[in-house]
Amino acid sequence: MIGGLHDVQAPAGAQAQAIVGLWHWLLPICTFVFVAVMIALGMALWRAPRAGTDTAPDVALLSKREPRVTRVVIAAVAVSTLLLLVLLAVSVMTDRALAQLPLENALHIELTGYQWWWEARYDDPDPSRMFTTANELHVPVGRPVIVTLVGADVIHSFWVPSLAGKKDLIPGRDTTVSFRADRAGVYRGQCAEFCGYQHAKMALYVIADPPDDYARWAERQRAPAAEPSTDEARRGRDLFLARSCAMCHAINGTTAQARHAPDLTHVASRMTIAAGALENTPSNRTAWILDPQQIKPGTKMPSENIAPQDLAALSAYLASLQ
Amino acid sequence: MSAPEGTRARRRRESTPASIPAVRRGDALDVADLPSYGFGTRSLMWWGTAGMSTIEAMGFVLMIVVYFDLKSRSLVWPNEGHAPDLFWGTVNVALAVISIVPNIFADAAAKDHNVRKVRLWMIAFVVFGLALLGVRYLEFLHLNVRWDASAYGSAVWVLFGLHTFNLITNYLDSVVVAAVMFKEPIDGKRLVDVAENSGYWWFIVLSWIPIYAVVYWGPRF
Amino acid sequence: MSAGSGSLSGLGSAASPQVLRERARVIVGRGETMLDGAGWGSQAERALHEAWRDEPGLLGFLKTTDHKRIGRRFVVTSFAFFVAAGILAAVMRMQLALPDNHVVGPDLYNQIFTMHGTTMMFIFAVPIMQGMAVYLVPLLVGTRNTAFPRMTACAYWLFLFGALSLWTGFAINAGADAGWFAYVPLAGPQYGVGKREDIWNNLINLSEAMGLMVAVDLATVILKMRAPGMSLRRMPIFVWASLVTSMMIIFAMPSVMLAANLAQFDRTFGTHFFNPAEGGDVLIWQHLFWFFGHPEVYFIFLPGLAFVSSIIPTFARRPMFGHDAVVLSLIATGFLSFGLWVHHMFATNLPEVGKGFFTAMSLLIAIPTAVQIFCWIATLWTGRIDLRTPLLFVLGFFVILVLGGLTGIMVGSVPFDLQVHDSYFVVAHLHYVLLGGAVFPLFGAFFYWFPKFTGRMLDERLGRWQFWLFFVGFNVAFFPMHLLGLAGMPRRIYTYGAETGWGTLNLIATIGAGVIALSVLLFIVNVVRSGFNGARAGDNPWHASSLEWATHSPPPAFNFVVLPVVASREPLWTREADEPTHVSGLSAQTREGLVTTVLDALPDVRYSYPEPSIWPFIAAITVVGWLFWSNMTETGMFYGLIPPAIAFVAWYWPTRKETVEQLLLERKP
Amino acid sequence: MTCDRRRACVAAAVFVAAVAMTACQRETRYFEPPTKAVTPPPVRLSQVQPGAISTDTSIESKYEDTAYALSEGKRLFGWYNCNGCHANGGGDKGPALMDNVWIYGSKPAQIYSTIVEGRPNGMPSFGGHIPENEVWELVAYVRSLSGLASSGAAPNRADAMQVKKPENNAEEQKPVEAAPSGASEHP
Repeated sequence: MIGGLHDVQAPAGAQAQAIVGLWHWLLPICTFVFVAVMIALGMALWRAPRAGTDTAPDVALLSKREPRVTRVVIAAVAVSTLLLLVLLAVSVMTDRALAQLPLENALHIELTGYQWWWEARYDDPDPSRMFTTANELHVPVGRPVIVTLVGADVIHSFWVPSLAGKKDLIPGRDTTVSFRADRAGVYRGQCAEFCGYQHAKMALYVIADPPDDYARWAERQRAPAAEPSTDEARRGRDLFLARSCAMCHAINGTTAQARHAPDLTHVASRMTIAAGALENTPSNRTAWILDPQQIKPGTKMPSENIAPQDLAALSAYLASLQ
Repeated sequence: MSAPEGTRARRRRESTPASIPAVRRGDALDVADLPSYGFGTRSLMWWGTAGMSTIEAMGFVLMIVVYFDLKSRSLVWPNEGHAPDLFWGTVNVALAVISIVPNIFADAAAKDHNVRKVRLWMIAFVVFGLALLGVRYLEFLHLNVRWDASAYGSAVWVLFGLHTFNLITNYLDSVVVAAVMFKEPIDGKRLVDVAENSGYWWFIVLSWIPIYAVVYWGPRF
Repeated sequence: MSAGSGSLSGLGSAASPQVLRERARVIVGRGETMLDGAGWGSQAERALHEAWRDEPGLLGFLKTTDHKRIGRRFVVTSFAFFVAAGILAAVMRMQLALPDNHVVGPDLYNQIFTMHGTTMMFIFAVPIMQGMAVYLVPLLVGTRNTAFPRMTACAYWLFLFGALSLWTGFAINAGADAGWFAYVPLAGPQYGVGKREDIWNNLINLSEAMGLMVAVDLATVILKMRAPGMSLRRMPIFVWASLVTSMMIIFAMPSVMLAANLAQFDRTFGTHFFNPAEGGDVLIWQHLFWFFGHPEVYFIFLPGLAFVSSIIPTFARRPMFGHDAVVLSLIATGFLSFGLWVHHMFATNLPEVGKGFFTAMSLLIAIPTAVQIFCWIATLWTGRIDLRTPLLFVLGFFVILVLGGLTGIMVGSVPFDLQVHDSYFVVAHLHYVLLGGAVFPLFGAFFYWFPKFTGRMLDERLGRWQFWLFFVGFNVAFFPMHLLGLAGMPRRIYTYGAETGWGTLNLIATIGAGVIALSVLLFIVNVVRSGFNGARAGDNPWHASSLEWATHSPPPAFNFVVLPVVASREPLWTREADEPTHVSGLSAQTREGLVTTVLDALPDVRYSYPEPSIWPFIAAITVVGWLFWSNMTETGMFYGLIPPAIAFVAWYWPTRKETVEQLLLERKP
Repeated sequence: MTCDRRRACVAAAVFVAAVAMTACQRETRYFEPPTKAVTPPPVRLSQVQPGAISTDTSIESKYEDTAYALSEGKRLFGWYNCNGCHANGGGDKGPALMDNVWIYGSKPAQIYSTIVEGRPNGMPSFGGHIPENEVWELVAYVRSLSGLASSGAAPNRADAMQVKKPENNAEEQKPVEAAPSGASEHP
């Protein structure tokens, strides 16, 4: 199965690195406080004399001042307050560092969250070079990326732990999140705001490529779908356009232009299908087409009665969409 | 007995807590002489009414905050529908302020234990309240927006509806309290209920003024 | 008869002098031997039993205004729902034990985690804490009943019908499925399909109405009906915590009621509060919900602290160290909890500077709790320890709460919260502070006050077994979730792929959950067994110092034959030489109590409690009927109000018998 | 358990059973495995029939009062561009669906065959282009536009511009069977 780094403590981007830096302040200080309080409690229990329920209560203390214990408690509170101020300072510094990520010549992506998949549109000053893909983002290593988050139906949350903190996609309130991948690799992310039946299987992959690999990938994504070479694939394409696939999916270079579901122009080049639910292999593709409800119950893709040979033709066509 | 107390001194004595102290007898504290009912903060009903008023006030304040949050998010406000006509709203504010008068007298009469005057002023208030409700119905007709037209319409109707709900429940409360004043025999606790009910009416009127300002003048600024 | 009965001008002629004289012979005026002032076993006690008795059978059960019966009812019902929600948690753990598991599908899983959250927060935590307060506060302040017992009785029925309707919805596949926070638009008109969210909104209205009614009742009894001599500085800490909790409820719960009603208007009448296309704003829901949400978790947590502050002095055999510091910390927590709700919304697009303010507030609120923890440790340090089960649970509370509080501080910082918000790190944090901060002290409180509730001791050995199972099971179940959260596992997912590597930690968590279930089962066995043949507990088995231990176990309907007079902060431990000990002069024939002044509790007015009545029960039914009818149609919203109006008027309508009885005891202020 | 406590539990159980009866069917949710095609009754293009007029409209739609299916129908009404011609039920190039005039019949089976077979003057034939269960969901939604589906399950307002009253409080329009106008231009 596809791995993909998915760990807050294994940062591969500038933002996640800053937050791990903060974590390296939070963990030791809080652990120290925890241990100190537990030791104090342990000593209090260990040295206090035992008593039964009928032991006379120490009522004289009602009027006594107990100055020594008061001083110790005040000192403990003062130390706690000091530590809290330290944590506050570190947190605010990290926040500033996150906000000051250098953003010149950033890559602009508009990410739209739908019920249970991601649509990514790579913006470009020249509209003809813009292209749309789904569930997988390729980003150049070292170059900052500004993702505009657009909520389309319910609230989702874009979160790739190894790259940056999460940000919600809220209908009616567009927002942006910026990050930079410092190391090449595959980073897995998942929707982090409960959004319905398939919230659990709404993953996305961010693949950080060296800049020239990224350029080659982007160029290929801009190209329309290649003309199918074998006649089985050609029959598959006709079936795709004739049956209910074209009612929702789009493939550039064909008459299928509906945008209700992921863009399949280069579906075979992606690592996974169904928003990270299945690895992108021919057998998984046919299983998904035959009965998506069994794999992702409640998904908007209907299950279809397809004869086996039609399914094989369709699968051959999809395999050709590199 | 010293010279008969003036009504003002008596009223102050009656509303100061623990005005009749408990008497120490051996290791017991004899409370047999204490009064069996008290006005103002001496009565539990005052604290119950204060609690309910605080809850409703929080509801109004939060609804007004929601109104202005919606207003701040839209370029033109009202984003659909028109501002309500000022006439009936302003008339109702005047009526509301006037409606405090019978309550003040009913409250004073209750504190004087004068059942006849209490009945008189409660009837006056119940009748006057009908006019208030009638004008409130007319205000609803002149809101100039449907509740499902836009966020503005929804906010206006809910803000208006919340207060109207309180207005009606408290008016019915006053009607019941007035009716009970005619049911013989009358004990002191009912006079306390009259006093608390008029106190609650103060809250209804005072909470109406900011809501009136928001509903009627909000879209005009 | 010098009772100032006839001097009321305008007294109606209907109550003819013969009627009054005849009634006077029965009702005690001044100078009769029946005045209470005598001890247990006296004629006054028998008269009080007669005056405060409830009718037998179901009618008595429905009509009762005895704060103990109502409080116990709250506790038993909410604990039953705690067990039900716990079973749902077990099902969730079984589904998450293995990757790509098929125990439950996504639709059922979403309903289960929503029901688990909603039941635990709205139907278990708040009602059980308020139930304990309704039971204990009148006893602790030394009075006979809460101020508005009929309102609290009605509150229970509203709560019961709300909870039953939510769980009935769940039984017919219409359980809420948008989370216990029901964010719009998922819970909105378009994506919240069917009647699921309508039933959820109704539950919010009913459970918050209950919370508010009980809060007003508790605040009034604490401020106005304390035993003479119990000035504010002599009030027990549990009573202080109940007062602060009630005030927080009064200011916080209207926010979620308003939010639920706005959402319900959006769903039923088509208003546009949360519809971005028509000018609405989706975040209004989150603001309104979390403005209530954070005080909510604090008025679950403060009673937990109150239980700890009641248990530690008794088992350290000394008064609480820094009593005033602890009380001021409770008040500070109460105020500060209203200033940090946006830390639930750090991942939204609110301005960053604002979030910084809420980080500061989130860290600041840790200080009052720290003060209390240091005062408890100081009390244990300088006391003599009697390590019984209640104190054992308090020690478990220390370990788990301090850890939960520290993860709370971590989650309070914006950048770190962006990484772990809505992940299992937060699930671990909330369970550490809620189970650690509230459920551990609650079990301690059960062991501590069970003798007072039932007159029998809970079994110590079973108690220790339950504690260790709960403590170990809890840590095994929830500590791995910190690591899962850091490994990127989001909240509320019904399954996960094997490639994520979350399998092993989830399996460990499931085993821990099983152990917790075992400990709760052990507790139920303990309660059932000890309820029938546990060791007999006298009036004060723990030799504690507060007033509830001054009366029988279980206390009679009128609590005290003679209302106590308090002269110090630890009434049962200290005996002031020349101070009065009890109140006399209250009638033993009618249900009479004493209203005292707010600051110094000087006796002020003799208050006669309302008689038991069926109307609170009927009013609750009509209100629930109105709510469900207003879901269906707009007309239901208006015509549905008529039955409740009739019920409430009938509730208030004074009966002739009550009025005559009042008249006889009446004295003008 | 004292006797009045037991009686209270019995009362609670009765309450639960009572509420359970009212709304169970309307909340079931079908995550469909592929369903086999249902042969719809033929639409007779000629008024003349041997023997008595037979109107075989026996096939009942199982989605009529299931809230989930109706909301899916509303989504598909937008996705498959039905509102392109029918607007939001008010009618545009295509006839209005909110009123009580039904040219080709208001029974679920008749609407099903209208969608699958298409109709003269512009109604496209969606047969084979839309899966089976989705056609039935569209049928249920179309009927809810004129209040024929159960109002308890009909969808609430959409998170979009308010164009009409939401289906759950659409007044029920008693359907009037307008005879097919055959080749002539429909009104």
